[in-house]
Amino acid sequence: MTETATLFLALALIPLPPLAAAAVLLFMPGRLRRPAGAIAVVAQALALFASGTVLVRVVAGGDGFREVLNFTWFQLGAETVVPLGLLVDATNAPVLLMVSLVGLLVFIYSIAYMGGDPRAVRFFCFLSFFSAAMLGLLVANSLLLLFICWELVGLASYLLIGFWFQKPAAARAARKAFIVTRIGDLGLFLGMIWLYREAGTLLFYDGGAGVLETAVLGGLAAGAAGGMTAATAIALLLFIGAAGKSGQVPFHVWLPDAMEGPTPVSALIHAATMVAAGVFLVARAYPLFEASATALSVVAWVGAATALLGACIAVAQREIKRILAYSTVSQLGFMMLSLGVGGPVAALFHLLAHAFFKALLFLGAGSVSHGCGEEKDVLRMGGLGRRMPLTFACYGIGMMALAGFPFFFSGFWSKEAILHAAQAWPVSPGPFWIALAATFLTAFYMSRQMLLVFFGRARSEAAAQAHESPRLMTAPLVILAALSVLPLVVATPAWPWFEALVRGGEAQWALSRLLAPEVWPLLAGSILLVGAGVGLAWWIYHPGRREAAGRDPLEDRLGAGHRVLAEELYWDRTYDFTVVRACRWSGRLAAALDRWIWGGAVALAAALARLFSALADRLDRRGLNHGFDLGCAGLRAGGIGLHRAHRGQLHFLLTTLGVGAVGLLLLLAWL
Amino acid sequence: MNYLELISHVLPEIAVLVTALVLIGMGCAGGSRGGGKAVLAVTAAGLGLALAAVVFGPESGRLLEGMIVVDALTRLFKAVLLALTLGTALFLFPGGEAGGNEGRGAENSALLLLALLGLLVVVGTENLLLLFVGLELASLALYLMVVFAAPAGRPAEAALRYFFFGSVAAAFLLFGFSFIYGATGSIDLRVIAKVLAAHPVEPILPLGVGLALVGFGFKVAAVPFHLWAPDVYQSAPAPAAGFIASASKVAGFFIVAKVLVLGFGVVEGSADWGAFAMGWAPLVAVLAALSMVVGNLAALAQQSVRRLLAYSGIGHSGFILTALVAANAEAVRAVLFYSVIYGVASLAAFGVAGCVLRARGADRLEDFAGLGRTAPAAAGVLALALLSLAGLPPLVGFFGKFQLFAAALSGGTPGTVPGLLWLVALALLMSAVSLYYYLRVLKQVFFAPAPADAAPTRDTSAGTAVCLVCGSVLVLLGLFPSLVLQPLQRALVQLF
Amino acid sequence: MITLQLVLLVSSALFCLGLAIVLLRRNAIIMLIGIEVMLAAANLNFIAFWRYGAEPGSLTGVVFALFSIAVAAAEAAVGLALILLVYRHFRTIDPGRLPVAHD
Amino acid sequence: MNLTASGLLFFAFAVLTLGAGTAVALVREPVRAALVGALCFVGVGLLYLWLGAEFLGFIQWLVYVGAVAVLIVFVILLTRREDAGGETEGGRFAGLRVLGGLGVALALFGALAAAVLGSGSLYREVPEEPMVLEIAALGRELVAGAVPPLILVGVVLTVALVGGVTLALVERKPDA
Repeated sequence: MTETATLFLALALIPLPPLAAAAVLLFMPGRLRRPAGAIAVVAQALALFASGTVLVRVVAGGDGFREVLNFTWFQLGAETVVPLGLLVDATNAPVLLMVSLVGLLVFIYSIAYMGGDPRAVRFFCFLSFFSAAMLGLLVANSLLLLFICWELVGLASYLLIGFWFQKPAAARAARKAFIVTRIGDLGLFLGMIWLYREAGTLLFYDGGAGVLETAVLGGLAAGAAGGMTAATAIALLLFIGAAGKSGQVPFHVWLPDAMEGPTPVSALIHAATMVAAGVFLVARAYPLFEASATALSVVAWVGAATALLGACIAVAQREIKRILAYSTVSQLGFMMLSLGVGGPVAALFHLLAHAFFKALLFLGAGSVSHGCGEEKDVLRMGGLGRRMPLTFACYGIGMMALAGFPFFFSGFWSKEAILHAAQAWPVSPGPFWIALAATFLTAFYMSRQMLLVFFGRARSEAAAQAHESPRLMTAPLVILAALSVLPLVVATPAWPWFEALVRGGEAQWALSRLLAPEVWPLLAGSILLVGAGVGLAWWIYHPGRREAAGRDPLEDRLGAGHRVLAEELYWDRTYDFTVVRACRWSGRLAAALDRWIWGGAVALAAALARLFSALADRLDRRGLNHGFDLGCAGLRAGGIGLHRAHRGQLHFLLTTLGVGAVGLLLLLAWL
Repeated sequence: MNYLELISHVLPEIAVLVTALVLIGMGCAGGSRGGGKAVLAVTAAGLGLALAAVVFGPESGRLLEGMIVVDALTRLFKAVLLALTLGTALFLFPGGEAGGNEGRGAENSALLLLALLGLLVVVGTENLLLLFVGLELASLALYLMVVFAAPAGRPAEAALRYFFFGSVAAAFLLFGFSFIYGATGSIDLRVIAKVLAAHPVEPILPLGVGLALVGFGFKVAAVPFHLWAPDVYQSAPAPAAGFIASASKVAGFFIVAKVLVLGFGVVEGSADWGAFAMGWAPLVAVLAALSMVVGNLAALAQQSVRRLLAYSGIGHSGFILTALVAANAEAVRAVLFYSVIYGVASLAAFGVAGCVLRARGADRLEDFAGLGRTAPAAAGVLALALLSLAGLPPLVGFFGKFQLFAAALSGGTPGTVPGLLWLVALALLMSAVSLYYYLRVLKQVFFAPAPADAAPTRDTSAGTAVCLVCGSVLVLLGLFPSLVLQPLQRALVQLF
Repeated sequence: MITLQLVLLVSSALFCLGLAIVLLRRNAIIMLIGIEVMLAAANLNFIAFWRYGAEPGSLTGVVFALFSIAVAAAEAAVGLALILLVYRHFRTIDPGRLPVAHD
Repeated sequence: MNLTASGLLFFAFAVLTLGAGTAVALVREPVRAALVGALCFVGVGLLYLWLGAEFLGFIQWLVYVGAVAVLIVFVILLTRREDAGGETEGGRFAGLRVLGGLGVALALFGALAAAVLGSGSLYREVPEEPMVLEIAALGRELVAGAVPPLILVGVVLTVALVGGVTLALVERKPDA
């Protein structure tokens, strides 16, 4: 067997074991919980092994290594061939390893966390299914295959968020996540079809004919269509999909709600892997984005806005997982920002680093609430550092990595690289300053969380009686903590090994680069900012203070501003006033028209009203939180109005038919 | 002309007709009273014979100025229609009894076969006269089927509405045909195409096409000619509704695509944004847009699952017509492919709805609660069907939609904004809406607990078999779309 | 002196008259007459196009009209059967007085 | 423009047909409406005759006036017990309904007329040669070129028969 063949065998082996495990678990009786967990873990371990093999091969391959295996899905006639393909290069190999590794740890954690759930077998089935889809997404060399896996990832996420469907909030959150991300997927779908029209293929790399290769890209960037090039239009459409999956500002509303799912799900899907799929898509299709400066600017600004808004809102949240969720939103914003300003390597590295420490934080949060009786409000915790020392230590490492504590954490260096890229962006200094502000806020809200949870005195009964979690839960924490520290060595300015891997070239070890004039001021500045954030948090939340339980001292200091943040910028309220009203009124309008005006105009007007309200619904959903559900209700009410219009008498139906016929003929005459 | 040759080309139709006559005879003799099994056996045997006649019959032929056309495409679609009808019969005539109307099974099956005969004729002709008579045969049989199984009040009312709506639409169709005949001097689609290519077009031709579109719009339930559909789907007995939703609709799309593209490809016009030009394309584009919006939004408000399926079917008509606007070979392939898989998916969905209806006496959303536990096979197939309709990969509905929309965008010069982008964007938006109401059904099926006093929903063995076949078709075609696309492509190559 | 156009105008008027009957009358039987009038208008078109056509030797138009008369008769029979059925259940043939299907 | 006898005849037939049709829309009493409907069908038959399709004219009279109209009157008599007063012009929006129906019909006529008037080739006279529809030729056409529709129409009539008979049978078994 040749080396390439072995490589692709390994590549194919990555998503297959979890898929097989999911298929087996689907038909497994519900009482076999232990074997189910074992099957899932073994399958995931196989995937991890295969990923490791692939990564080793990529590293050994060196400079710009890329192997592509395309095969024909099917063929129609002589010329129409529908190909799919697998791909391995330095962009996806590290992510593959990360996904399968975090997946494995989360699977192990789940055995302890979900062991008592009567539907644990189903849970492992869904988890394996998710893992298979996510890994398939990563190895795809065809936008079509990527999209198929993309949708399956969405489906798996829906099933997992809504796993405890008895909780109405969980069911709602699941539906919201599915539908909001699918609206993003529409953009991706449309972009994909458009790309197909322009290029005639959806393969990324195909010996010079793929969509990411110069021949096609040149064509895309050339033609001007309605004020923008086809490359811009397609890249923006793809970005809508990426923004939906990665919770960027217009579409971020589903992510915090998704925390209704079981904690391992939050860690795996909504911190480490699925939400990174959008970032990965942009990184994967980066040549296409590079062909359009406009698209890159949009990516940068959306990323910057997301980074700042996510951090702002996280400051005033009380629920431990919700803080982390908004922090995820914010960090995803950092990654997008980095992609937009031309630092795809930094984005990719931040993606990897973030995956480890955010998974650690989520699992740690799960351990914390597990330890103190499913308490979730950080203001009702406190002093847990003594009672849960192992969790405390691991969580502290994760927090420092996220907050960007200097030198010994991967998060510090990845953020440093992003800031560096933003500073060098020639288009606008805006994103750079926004990123600095977000860095400060990140340090602040993470310190706040640490202080509230682990320091001071216990502020509730449950917190006072907290206990350390079982070994099976803490072991993954320790491993993840180690992983949050270790990768730092490969991506410092002193030894840019990772950049060399992705970009090609040789990494030279040179400590002196840290002191280069274009590096050290930023380094020092960001350390100062982090220090300021931590100091401010200490000043407000220092352990010695005595406050009533359940009250946030920040509330008194910020006054009205705090409420605005705590209410997630009042987006719900605004939403209620605008979209929901509009929906309700257009529904009423449709009903009134039905009642008072006779004739085919009814159906038409109602349809138009519905159309507008549906459009309004889509438009205003951007930036608006769980008013989404109200929006759905409004949509339904409008639908009822429309439906009434149809329940008319026979004569009404026949007249509508006549009106339709006349309308068609008049349209003909008008043309 | 040689009668023997003629007979050899219409053997499938003859098999269906003879079976129908045998069933009528059985009905007169009271044969169905003894047991519906005999009726079902005769029906299945007749359909099997017809299928064999399609497979082993002549491969091509064009007789009597296009009245009888046999080619790969018509054979493929005749086979599809026969298979869908067989599925309808097995699924929805459990034990041969149709909805409590004992003793009517034979006549009911006969009407089903006669409606099928009409559709077979429609599929296998390129002649407007035979097209009209075939459509009328199918329509009349369907009006009667709606009321036949249980001539109680509500189906009777629905049948009357269906009848009036259909008759007015048929009158429009005939009136349109008369103008087409007047403008071209022929009723043979091939000749019409030739005449149109050679002569300047006068206003009465688009007039005729526009009027005919009313009739076709009725057949495929496109807005604003759709108002009959929700009532009929809801009130008709399950076999009739299933047949109307699957086989009848497949034939409808087949004939719309064939007539418009084959006969009137020359006068297509343009529906590109900002560049509308006279022809049938802008008309179809408007029908498509209205159907998508109205169908999908109205489906949101439904409580009855069959009504919901009716509106979702209206929405799907919009999706399918979207691709038709592009009017090239790719578009026809996408339209035909999607109509087939739509037929399979809606047969499955209606089949399960029929099972629930029989067991629980109603088909509101609440009645589907807990189906996932009481009848897992039916629930699984319902999930596959609905998710396929929603276009979720890797089910075949996803690939079907990809093809539809890719075909719609395929026109125009590369590098410019595709002319039909507006329509496709609308379609995508509406397909996101559709996911919402499909999930509502599935939520009931899998996540709501079954009411304690509910009668258990049982699958009949034939029903389970059809379920499994439909489900595996949806999955298999999703993984290997070429199973249908390949023969379709080969058949279309002959046509274009 | 009677041009084809004039005949077509008459048939168009007849068609619209049929539609008006269907839309205006609330007696299902009279509505049925309206439908028959619409179909008759179409037949008139076929015959007119045949008569004024370029090649009167071809009988296409007449044959079409002949068949559509037969089909229309069958349609009328089915329609009347349905109307009788509805009458038996609801004691009315006014479609406006039928209970509309609710869900 | 000089009116010939033939032209006058056409106008007379057209006026008869359209007048009778209008009467159907206006006459309230169902039986009378049905009778003027029959008159309308007679007028259509006359127009067929005028166009030279005598055979079709006779068929029209046979089928419509002889069979369908009689059937219709019969059904009206069957169903008139409680509907004796004709249709009720009930409903709150009867006026609007009439207006809408008229509007649709008129608009449709406008569209049709515009298209017909806009088609230049329709300004043509009847071809000069006397036109006789040879029944023998029609018969040959039916057994040669039009066999499939002929048989299919037979099936259509069978469906109507089966439907009528079976629905009539229901009466013997009143539903519980």
